Amino acid sequence: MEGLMTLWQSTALANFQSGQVIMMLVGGLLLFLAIKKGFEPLLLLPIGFGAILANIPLGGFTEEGGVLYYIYYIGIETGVFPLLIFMGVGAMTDFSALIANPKMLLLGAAAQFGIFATLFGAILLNLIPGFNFTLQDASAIAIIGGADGPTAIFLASKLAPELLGAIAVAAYSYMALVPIIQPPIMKALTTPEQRQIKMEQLRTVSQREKILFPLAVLFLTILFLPAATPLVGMFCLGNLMKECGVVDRLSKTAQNELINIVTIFLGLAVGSKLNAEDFLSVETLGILALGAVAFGVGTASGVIMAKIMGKFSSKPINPLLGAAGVSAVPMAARVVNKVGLEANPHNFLLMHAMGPNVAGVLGSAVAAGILLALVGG
Amino acid sequence: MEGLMTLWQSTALANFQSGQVIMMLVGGLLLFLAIKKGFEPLLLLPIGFGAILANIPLGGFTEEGGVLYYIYYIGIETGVFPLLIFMGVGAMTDFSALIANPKMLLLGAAAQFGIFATLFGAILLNLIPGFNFTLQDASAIAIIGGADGPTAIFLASKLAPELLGAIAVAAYSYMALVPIIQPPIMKALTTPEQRQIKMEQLRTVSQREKILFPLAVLFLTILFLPAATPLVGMFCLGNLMKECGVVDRLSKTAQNELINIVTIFLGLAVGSKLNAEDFLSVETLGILALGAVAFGVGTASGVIMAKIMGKFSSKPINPLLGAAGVSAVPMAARVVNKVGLEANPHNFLLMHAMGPNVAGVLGSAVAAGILLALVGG
Amino acid sequence: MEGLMTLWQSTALANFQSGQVIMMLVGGLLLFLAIKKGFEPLLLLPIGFGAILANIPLGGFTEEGGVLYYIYYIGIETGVFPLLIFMGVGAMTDFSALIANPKMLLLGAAAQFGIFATLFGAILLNLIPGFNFTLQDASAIAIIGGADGPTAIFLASKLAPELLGAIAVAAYSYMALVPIIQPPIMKALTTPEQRQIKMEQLRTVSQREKILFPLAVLFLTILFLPAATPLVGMFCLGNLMKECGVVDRLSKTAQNELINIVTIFLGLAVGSKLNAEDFLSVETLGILALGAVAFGVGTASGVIMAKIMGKFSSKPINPLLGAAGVSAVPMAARVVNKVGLEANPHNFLLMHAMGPNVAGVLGSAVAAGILLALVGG
Amino acid sequence: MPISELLLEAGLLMLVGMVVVFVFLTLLIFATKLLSKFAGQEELPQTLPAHPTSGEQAVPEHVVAAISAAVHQYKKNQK
Amino acid sequence: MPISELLLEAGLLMLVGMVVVFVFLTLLIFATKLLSKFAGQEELPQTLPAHPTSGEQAVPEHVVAAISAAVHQYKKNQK
Amino acid sequence: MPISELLLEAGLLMLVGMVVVFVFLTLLIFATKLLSKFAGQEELPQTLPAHPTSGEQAVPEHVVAAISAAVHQYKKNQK
Ligand code: NA
Ligand code: NA
Ligand code: NA
Repeated sequence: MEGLMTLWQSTALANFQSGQVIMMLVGGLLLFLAIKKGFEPLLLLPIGFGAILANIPLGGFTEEGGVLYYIYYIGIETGVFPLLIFMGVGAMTDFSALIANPKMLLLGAAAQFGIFATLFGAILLNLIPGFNFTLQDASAIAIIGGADGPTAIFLASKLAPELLGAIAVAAYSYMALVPIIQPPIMKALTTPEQRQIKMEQLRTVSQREKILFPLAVLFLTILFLPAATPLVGMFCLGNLMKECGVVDRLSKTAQNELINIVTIFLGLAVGSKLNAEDFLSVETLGILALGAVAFGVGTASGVIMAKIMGKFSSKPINPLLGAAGVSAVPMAARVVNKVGLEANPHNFLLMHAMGPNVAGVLGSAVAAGILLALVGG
Repeated sequence: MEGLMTLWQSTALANFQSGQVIMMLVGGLLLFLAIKKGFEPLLLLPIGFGAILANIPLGGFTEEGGVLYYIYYIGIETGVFPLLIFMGVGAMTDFSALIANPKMLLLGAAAQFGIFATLFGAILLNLIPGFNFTLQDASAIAIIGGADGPTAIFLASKLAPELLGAIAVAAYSYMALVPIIQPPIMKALTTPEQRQIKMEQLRTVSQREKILFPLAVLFLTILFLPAATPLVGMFCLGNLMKECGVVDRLSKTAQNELINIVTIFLGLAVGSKLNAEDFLSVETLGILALGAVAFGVGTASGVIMAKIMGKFSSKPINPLLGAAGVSAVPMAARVVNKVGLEANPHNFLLMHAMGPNVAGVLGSAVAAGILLALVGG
Repeated sequence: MEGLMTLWQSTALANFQSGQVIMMLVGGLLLFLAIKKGFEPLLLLPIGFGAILANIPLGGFTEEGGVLYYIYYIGIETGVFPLLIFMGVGAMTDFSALIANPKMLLLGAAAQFGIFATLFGAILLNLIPGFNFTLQDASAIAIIGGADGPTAIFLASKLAPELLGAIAVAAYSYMALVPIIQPPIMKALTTPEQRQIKMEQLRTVSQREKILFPLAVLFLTILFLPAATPLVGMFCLGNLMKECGVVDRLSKTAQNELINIVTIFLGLAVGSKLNAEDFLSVETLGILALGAVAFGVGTASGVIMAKIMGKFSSKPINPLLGAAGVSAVPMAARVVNKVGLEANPHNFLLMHAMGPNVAGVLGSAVAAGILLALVGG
Repeated sequence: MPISELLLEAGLLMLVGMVVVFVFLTLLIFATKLLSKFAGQEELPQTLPAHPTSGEQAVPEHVVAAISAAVHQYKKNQK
Repeated sequence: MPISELLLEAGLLMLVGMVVVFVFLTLLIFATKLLSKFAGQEELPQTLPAHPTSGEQAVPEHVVAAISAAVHQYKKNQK
Repeated sequence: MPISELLLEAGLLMLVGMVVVFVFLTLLIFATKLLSKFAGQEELPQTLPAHPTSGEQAVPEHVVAAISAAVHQYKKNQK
């Protein structure tokens, strides 16, 4: 019966550590949120599943030779997967609304205060015993406020790989929670009259403008913020492929099969970083708390900026639009639309909110570049 | 005319070894079987082509720097390709019939006797001079009886890489031969009356059951057989993606483009292992013989198990269903249906045979896990 | 304000080198040609974009850890990407016209004189001070005359990696310029009467012929030119998958998603080799000049061969067909058709030109094999 | 290893293997039955209508456009 | 690093970061306006008709064939 | 290598290269003709009808469904 003994020794039952059990439950929770609650299922399902696989005793998924090890090593450590996702997102993004009303970029800028305030907050947390965030850690955590998954994963993989799992989970979870987090803040900072403000209709934008816009973004990034060029560059490549109209087959592949394949792998690889050692610590609680702060502050600063702009602008600006500046495309824009409709059932803000929404994507990529340049060295 | 001399020296004609010629003929035979006879063409065509390429004198395909070398090294040695195929197969598998009638799992279990009997048989072959199979070799050969290509390739790559080519070829060839191998055995073990037994109609299965089933499979595998989790885990991930309904774009990519891409590469990489040194040996003949035994024994033990179950069951069980337990989805289920129709032209067994059929997939993945755990160390 | 200083130091403005600026302009020019002029946009757009990214000061795209570094290292240095493209091209190629009229292979052979004459020309250029091409360099440059992108990239990556960028750019640019380069040469070498010659209608070709043709090509290549088997082998694999009719899902993936994904990466990786050091040299001017010569000589020798064949043939041969022998599928065949229609508005040569056109693909793969065998060692 | 020992090992493997396969899949039978007890049937009316329309991209507009063009072309070709 | 210094650094990062984000995106506003001035509107009539037909594979023949078959099948199913 | 020698080499390469290209493709002409002799024509009637329906997924049901929906939508839009 030596064989049976060997077999028993090779079962998980004989080898489970409590941390692994808890992490599997976390993975299960993510699956539940993804499937039952519809929380960013495209990412949270593979992440949750990856977390379960990674914590199987003797499973060996994350050791050299394990499939998750290879996927992480090839795709995340090199930064390739988040960049490919970003290229695909670029190929899905329509900048028309922003080109028609470029001032909306200021809302995308203001909402990034969520990032930098959170950075400060993370360092402040060090006052509480048990927290010991470096500037790198704090920066990686703060980027949750960018409300942009691949940006967060890219930055975390460069600045704080051991926090990557918690940061990615927080980022995607809060993005899914945008319809719950944002409305109270939006309503608290605006009056019903302000929420009813109607915007002027957006002009149509020429194809040439749409082609040149990503190149202009890239050009400015190259000049002033080379550290942001991996993210912004791949994003602009995707957008250029979409808009130029001559490489449709590449653009469609980037938006579909390629991003799907990479999403499966990216999710699994992120999940593989959800190990008890790194995740089951008070720091994770801190990250979750800071993530909520980041989204809240970002939303608030966007709305306040919109109110300020409204004062100085000749054309009316609905302050709700500011909330879309956090990005979380297209969820935040939809939330703006919904809250707007509650105030005035005939006031459709969706198209107007797409401007600050995509501006927020650029804004957080820029912020990521700044953090890489200043604390990444 | 030095150039012409160099060129002549660089032709295959001046460098052919007889083994290479024979292996090319083997490759050509596989192409013939795939294209003209329809033997599992999706795999045997790239395998056959890979075999031809791998045996080109001075072609350098399988040496460092050669394209087949890289594909094998990246995809098979790491185990990634078979696992991705398994994920895609999971995303194509419908467990409804099995969930509606879970007792069919016993048929999937019984058919695995084909594996373990073959293991014993492989060791027995050592009595014949010229055969010298280790337990690892025997296990890798035996898995042919699992009638599941990616499982066989995965296990062979871990336990007996030098036999990988022969094992994969045998596995896919016999899977294609299921309509020829199984019927005589099925008829020999059953009476016409038994073959006419009608099954009760299967109940419909709820989406929630279909979502929870792969998780339950994974859960049990984690608890009792972690060594099987790479295979079972990726399979369940694919199935969960399919059934959960919230990540359709990932599921479709896993079932189509991703599995297609990996299939091309997997086939070429397997073909690259068809070199004269490893393949042209008496051991290959032994593997082919053992593979036939494995399919036959698996089919027979499935049918016998179904007869035993029929005796103890309150509901009627057609013993033909047992033959579907070897997996070879959906070929074996179709064979069951066909043989059943011969006995009674109004008795459609296809849906009922899908239960043991997918049970066989789980059964052979479990068997592979057992072998990895017991002889893989 | 140390932070601002760090940030300034990390801007491109503080670090630009003139070479990088020029290379970015080159990249911009390629984008312009791709988007506005429709020059082979599928390749030139990613190449141009890659060139811009690769030349960002402090961008780090081409250093270890940069995304373009990985893509180049994995896809081009191994030769895998051009071979996968070639497989996809094979899966898109229809040899019917060539099988129906195999003599057209002679036109595909004659047009390869463009390659070998250019090789001689490149060595001749060494007489001019500043040029210092080795036989390897000259061979890699000469292959531009093959009018076949992946072949050129594959050969250049093996023989002269530092010239890869310039060679790929020249190859694709001249392929796009085929409608401008070829007609004057074609008209100069033919009389209006010759251009009006009508061809006999092509017979239909059986599926079995189409299946066996790629195998015959592979067989001859194996026998006589193993050095060409990577290119020819992958091409024939693609074509076999297309024609055999039993692996349609693999063939479609090879023609679409796989080739699209690889094209994006291949383009970026080629672009990453467009650095000032290698590109901004008198040699690049030489390469551009030699590329034009290659296309011109190839076209001329094809046309002349067609005239010679016409003299000895019982059936009439329109000499314009010779121009299609350079490959550049299907552009060159269309040019033949167009020039033919100018002479006789009722004479459609397109189908007839497809024969020499695909023959040219084989011809240049064969020529690449010869060069690899003779100067590659 | 002498062949007799190998045979013994193989026999043991056969025994242990089949036992474990059966035990494991029997456990799975019970798990599945348990599952069906708690998760079966009840939510059918709720999911059935949800499913066909759930698709993230039921029929995107550009597909409609492409198809309408194609249908148009097809009708033209038919004439 | 003592926490006070970290806090100072973080505060500076916040300041510098927000300034740079605003400066950068403000520059982008001007760039976009410039862009619209030179590239906006004019070529609309020219591109609009070009777009739907520009596709490398507007509606390839085999798609038309597949769709015509599908439409046929659909009509049959409707009956 | 002195340039004269390089030129000689290049000339030889040109000669050998063109000879081999022509020999190779001429062999292929014969091979193709041989092929057509043995494999040509005969099985046409057998394959022609097989081909259009051979596809593993001629027109899958969900495509029909999607297209029927799209056609419906298209017709509605037309009104
Ligand atoms: Na953002
Ligand atoms: Na099986
Ligand atoms: Na060519």
